[in-house]
Amino acid sequence: MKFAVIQFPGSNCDLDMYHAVKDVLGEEAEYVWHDEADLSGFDGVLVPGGFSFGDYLRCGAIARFSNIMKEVVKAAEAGKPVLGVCNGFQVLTEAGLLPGALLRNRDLKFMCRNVTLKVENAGTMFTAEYAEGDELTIPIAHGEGNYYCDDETYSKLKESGRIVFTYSGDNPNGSVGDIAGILNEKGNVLGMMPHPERAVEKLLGSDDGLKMFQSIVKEWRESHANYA
Amino acid sequence: MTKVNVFVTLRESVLDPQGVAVKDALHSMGYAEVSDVRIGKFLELTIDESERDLDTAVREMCEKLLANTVIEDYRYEIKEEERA
Amino acid sequence: MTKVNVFVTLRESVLDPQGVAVKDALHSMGYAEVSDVRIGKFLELTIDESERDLDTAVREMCEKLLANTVIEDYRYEIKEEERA
Amino acid sequence: MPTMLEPTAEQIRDEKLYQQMGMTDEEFAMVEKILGRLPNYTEIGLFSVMWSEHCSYKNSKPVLRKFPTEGPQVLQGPGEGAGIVDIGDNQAVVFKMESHNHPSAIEPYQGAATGVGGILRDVFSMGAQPIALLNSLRFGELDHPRTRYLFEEVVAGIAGYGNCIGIPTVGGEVQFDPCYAGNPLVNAMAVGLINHEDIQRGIASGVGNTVMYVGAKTGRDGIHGATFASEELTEDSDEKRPAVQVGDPFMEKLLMDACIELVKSDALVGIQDMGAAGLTSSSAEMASKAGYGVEMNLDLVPQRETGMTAYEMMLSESQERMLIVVKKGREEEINELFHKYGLDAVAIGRVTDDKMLRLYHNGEVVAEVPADALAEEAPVYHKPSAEPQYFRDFQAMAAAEPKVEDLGGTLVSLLQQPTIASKEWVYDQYDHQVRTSTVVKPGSDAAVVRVRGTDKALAMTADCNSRYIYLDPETGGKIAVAEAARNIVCSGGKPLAITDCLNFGSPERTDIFWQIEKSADGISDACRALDAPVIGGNVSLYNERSGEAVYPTPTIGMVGLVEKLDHVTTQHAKEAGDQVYLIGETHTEFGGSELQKLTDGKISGKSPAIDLGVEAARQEALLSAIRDGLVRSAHDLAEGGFAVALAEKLFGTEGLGADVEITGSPITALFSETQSRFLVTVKPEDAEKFGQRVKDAKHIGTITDDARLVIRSADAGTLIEEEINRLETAWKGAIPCLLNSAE
Ligand SMILES: Nc1ncnc2c1ncn2[C@@H]1O[C@H](COP(=O)(O)OP(=O)(O)O)[C@@H](O)[C@H]1O
Ligand SMILES: [Mg+2]
Repeated sequence: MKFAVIQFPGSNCDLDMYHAVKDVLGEEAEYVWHDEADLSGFDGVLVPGGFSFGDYLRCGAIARFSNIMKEVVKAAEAGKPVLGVCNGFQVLTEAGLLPGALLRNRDLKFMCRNVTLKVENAGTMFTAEYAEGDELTIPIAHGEGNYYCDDETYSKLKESGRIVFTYSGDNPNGSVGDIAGILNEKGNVLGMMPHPERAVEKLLGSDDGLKMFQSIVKEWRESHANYA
Repeated sequence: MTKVNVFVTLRESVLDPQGVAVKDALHSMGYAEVSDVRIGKFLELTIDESERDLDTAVREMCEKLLANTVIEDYRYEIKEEERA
Repeated sequence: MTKVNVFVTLRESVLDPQGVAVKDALHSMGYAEVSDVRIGKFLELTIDESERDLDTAVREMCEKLLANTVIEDYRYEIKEEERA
Repeated sequence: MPTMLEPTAEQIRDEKLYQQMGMTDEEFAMVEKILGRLPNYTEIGLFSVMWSEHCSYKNSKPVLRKFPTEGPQVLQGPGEGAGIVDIGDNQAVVFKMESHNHPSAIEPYQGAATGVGGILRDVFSMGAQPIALLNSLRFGELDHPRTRYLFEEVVAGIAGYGNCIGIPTVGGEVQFDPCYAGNPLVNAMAVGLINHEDIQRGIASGVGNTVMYVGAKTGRDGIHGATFASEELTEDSDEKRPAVQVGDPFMEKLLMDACIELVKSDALVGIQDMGAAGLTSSSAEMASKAGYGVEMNLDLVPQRETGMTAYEMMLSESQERMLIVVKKGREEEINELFHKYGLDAVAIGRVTDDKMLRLYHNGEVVAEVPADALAEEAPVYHKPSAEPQYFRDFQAMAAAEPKVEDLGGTLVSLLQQPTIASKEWVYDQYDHQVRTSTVVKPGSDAAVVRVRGTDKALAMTADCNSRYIYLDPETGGKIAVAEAARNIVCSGGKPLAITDCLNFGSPERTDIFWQIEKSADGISDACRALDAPVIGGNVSLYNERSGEAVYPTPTIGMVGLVEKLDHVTTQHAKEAGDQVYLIGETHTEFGGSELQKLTDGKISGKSPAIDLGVEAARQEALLSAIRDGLVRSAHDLAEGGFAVALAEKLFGTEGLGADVEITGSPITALFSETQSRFLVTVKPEDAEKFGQRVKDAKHIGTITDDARLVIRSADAGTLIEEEINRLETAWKGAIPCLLNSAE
């Protein structure tokens, strides 16, 4: 399976995403610079963390106007898996691919630490390898990860199983309903604040994020087996 | 050349933790009379003459980029034209 | 109850990386006529009546907390009194 | 447009205007002699910044010559942007530390942020990919609101810059003491990796080659910053200060990525960042080092503000700028490279063969000065030094034990001292994991960052106990290096080299110059004993506020090589049943200790002693045991002594405790700060082998699973029995609690 790792000026978890996919998972990955205009050769799109365009004005606000975002939207419409992590999540909400917005953390500080995530929905293409209720140790590193949406959106997300991950125990940033990651309606775009790509090697503290990438690859293999 | 001031504020329904923090700080400094603080952005745009209608252009910029209308409201003032 | 609007802006010679980034973004979106953007803060204070002189109090708050006068300037407007 | 009327050459001389720029009458006379005429306003500006202490080291050079700077591992010693050390496999590690004290005292967020930006440029201008950041911070006591503000903003500024640019901040230290209240210290360190063939130097050679400017536009910010950094802070410093520089980490990220790509190009001749004294130092130094000259047309310099004079452009310290020299005719391809990153590379001048720095502005020559005179020929001063009375008084004091009644309560109080307390509040705000190579995160002795694609890693730390140095600069200097090395060794690394940041008061004072000299002697001895030469550093003098100098604080930044990832060791106990060893004996040494400060409210007496031979032997033995897999955890004993170190070993282990027995006077055994000691845990089956390997190790007890700390004495019964939970809560909560307490 071949992943595109999108690079905006100011992205800084692109390297981590790339190595997670390439070195640890053993799949193909390529960087795609923000002003390029073609993602047709890729099977999945990874929008990494960082500070795209310095996160000036609002996180993700400027990045969403990059050339490549039209292609990301197309990939999403075509049903390809699109994963936005941290700044990537912020970009996807700004672009309207996911509902809601990310506000400053409740305590107004950047925080970098491990959190415990609960898998709320193990029936998605991103979580099939987990079991519902699994608790994962995954790092967060953000200053604006406080997920906000209005009540109506929240009910919709909840009822349709689109809240994929919640913070278990302490909610670090004040997000609505302890939300850590959500899915689009179609089920192929996931945005999350915690960094699964930082949790793929025991050496660095946890490999609980590995199954997420494995889920994506497995689903893709299965759905493409017929054509092979 | 025209100066345009844009004000972007968090929507009423959205909690403003920064505003709360500033209010608390003011209280602890003795300004108990401050009952609310909301913090927003203030953008000063300098816009050269163009064929575009200024009002429409500024509204578009706000809707598309300067404000995120999921969480923010905006308003703007077009100031007197200035000569450089 | 009085509403006070405070505007905090970066001083003249101080670099405004945010403003530059927003200007560049507006350009790449096609708004070439935007020749400058400066980004500051906009604070809405709601202040209850007190013995203190409002003007003096607000000035103090700005000097001590709301603006960082090493790099920022501020100004404020005291709006009409409102009845809750 | 208002053009500032500049004083004439005669006015400068007659009204002694050069004095306002920090130049003496003698220095002005030297300039006049060098030029054979009176300097104009721009020219005297160039000399004044280049001859400031910050740029020329005119007061500190004689001291810096003491440092050992060579070794087979050293590829680049002091003199370039950063030092370079070989780590094998054609790779090298590049690192340097720098101060940003005065800017941080004025505007803590931006001062600290631009400090990080500056040190990163030093590293990537060598062609290296930065892989980690560290910092060393000093503040007054947290009971003062201004100190809390400075502390919070400095940490936020470091976080804001490092997080955005995406280089992990993996370690550092924070110490609190009243002497830093008016003049906090903010030292930032950057570590990078490079392949040997990519190593770049800041040179402008090859007549006709093109000088190009890249990065942010020049504004009026930071004019005379280097001079400002070379003066004491006074009550009216706020008035005199130049426009504060604001960091733009986004711009720097683009600049960094572009420069790392640039160093692969054979069109590049030389590269240097525009740090202190901006365009002046980068151009003059590059020309002087290469033995060439440079001429630049200032009309071509990208400018952020209108109407800037030559003087202003040359002295501006706007951030995120680089000066590069490229082969003639290759400008277009260089520009294309930068363009991809949204940056412009602008040709502003060329290399000449006349060794002059020549500047054009508005069609006229506005300055013409020998480059060597600016970069190399600043006067060097041998300041008088004298041993101060305070030192003699302290040396005459007999060693004494502070009086303590409640041993357990004292341990809790020590753990709550902000210098000892958990720094989680700090490093939680730093992205310490980005680039996914941080093997040991902040919270253990040294941070460990792996070298991707190899089985190696780098251990890194910043250390300096300035209280010992104040009491006894020579001994304290030795201890600072030894402590850094202990932290590296405990993490499984072998010390490679150090960088330093010499933060002192005014060198015009004989007692302070004595502190500088003596601590340099101590540092040099320790570097020799531990085979860790000095490969670079920075001097920050005049750290005084209204006549009060800070403690002498020569911060040591050290990097060590971990040969195999298997060797990586942390300070934390691993498993119940493991055996606890104490390496090194304990004496009654409380001068400058945390317990002394706690009980007396101030420090006095002799600092702890250190024998560098013993130190080196113990470090070697411990490292060899670690490499043989005999050690499960290792921690050096530092502030607070034995009891604090043992408690720290158990924090974060979720349920482990310890039951140990110690000998000698309880207060000394528990809290003395005797040097060269380590606490180690070992699997029971390895105990015998370990005991043979590390001769100075003494078995003292066992790791338990009951989350209790029990310390007994052979002759005085149970000394301390505490729930780890209670200790950990006190230790973790101390700094947040001090910050939240209302005034
Ligand atoms: N300013 C800081 N930035 C990042 N990490 C820090 C900072 N201060 C302390 N730390 C981390 O906290 C831990 C404890 O620091 P310290 O007490 O100074 O350790 P030691 O005594 O072993 O040198 C270390 O891992 C250190 O890197
Ligand atoms: Mg240590």
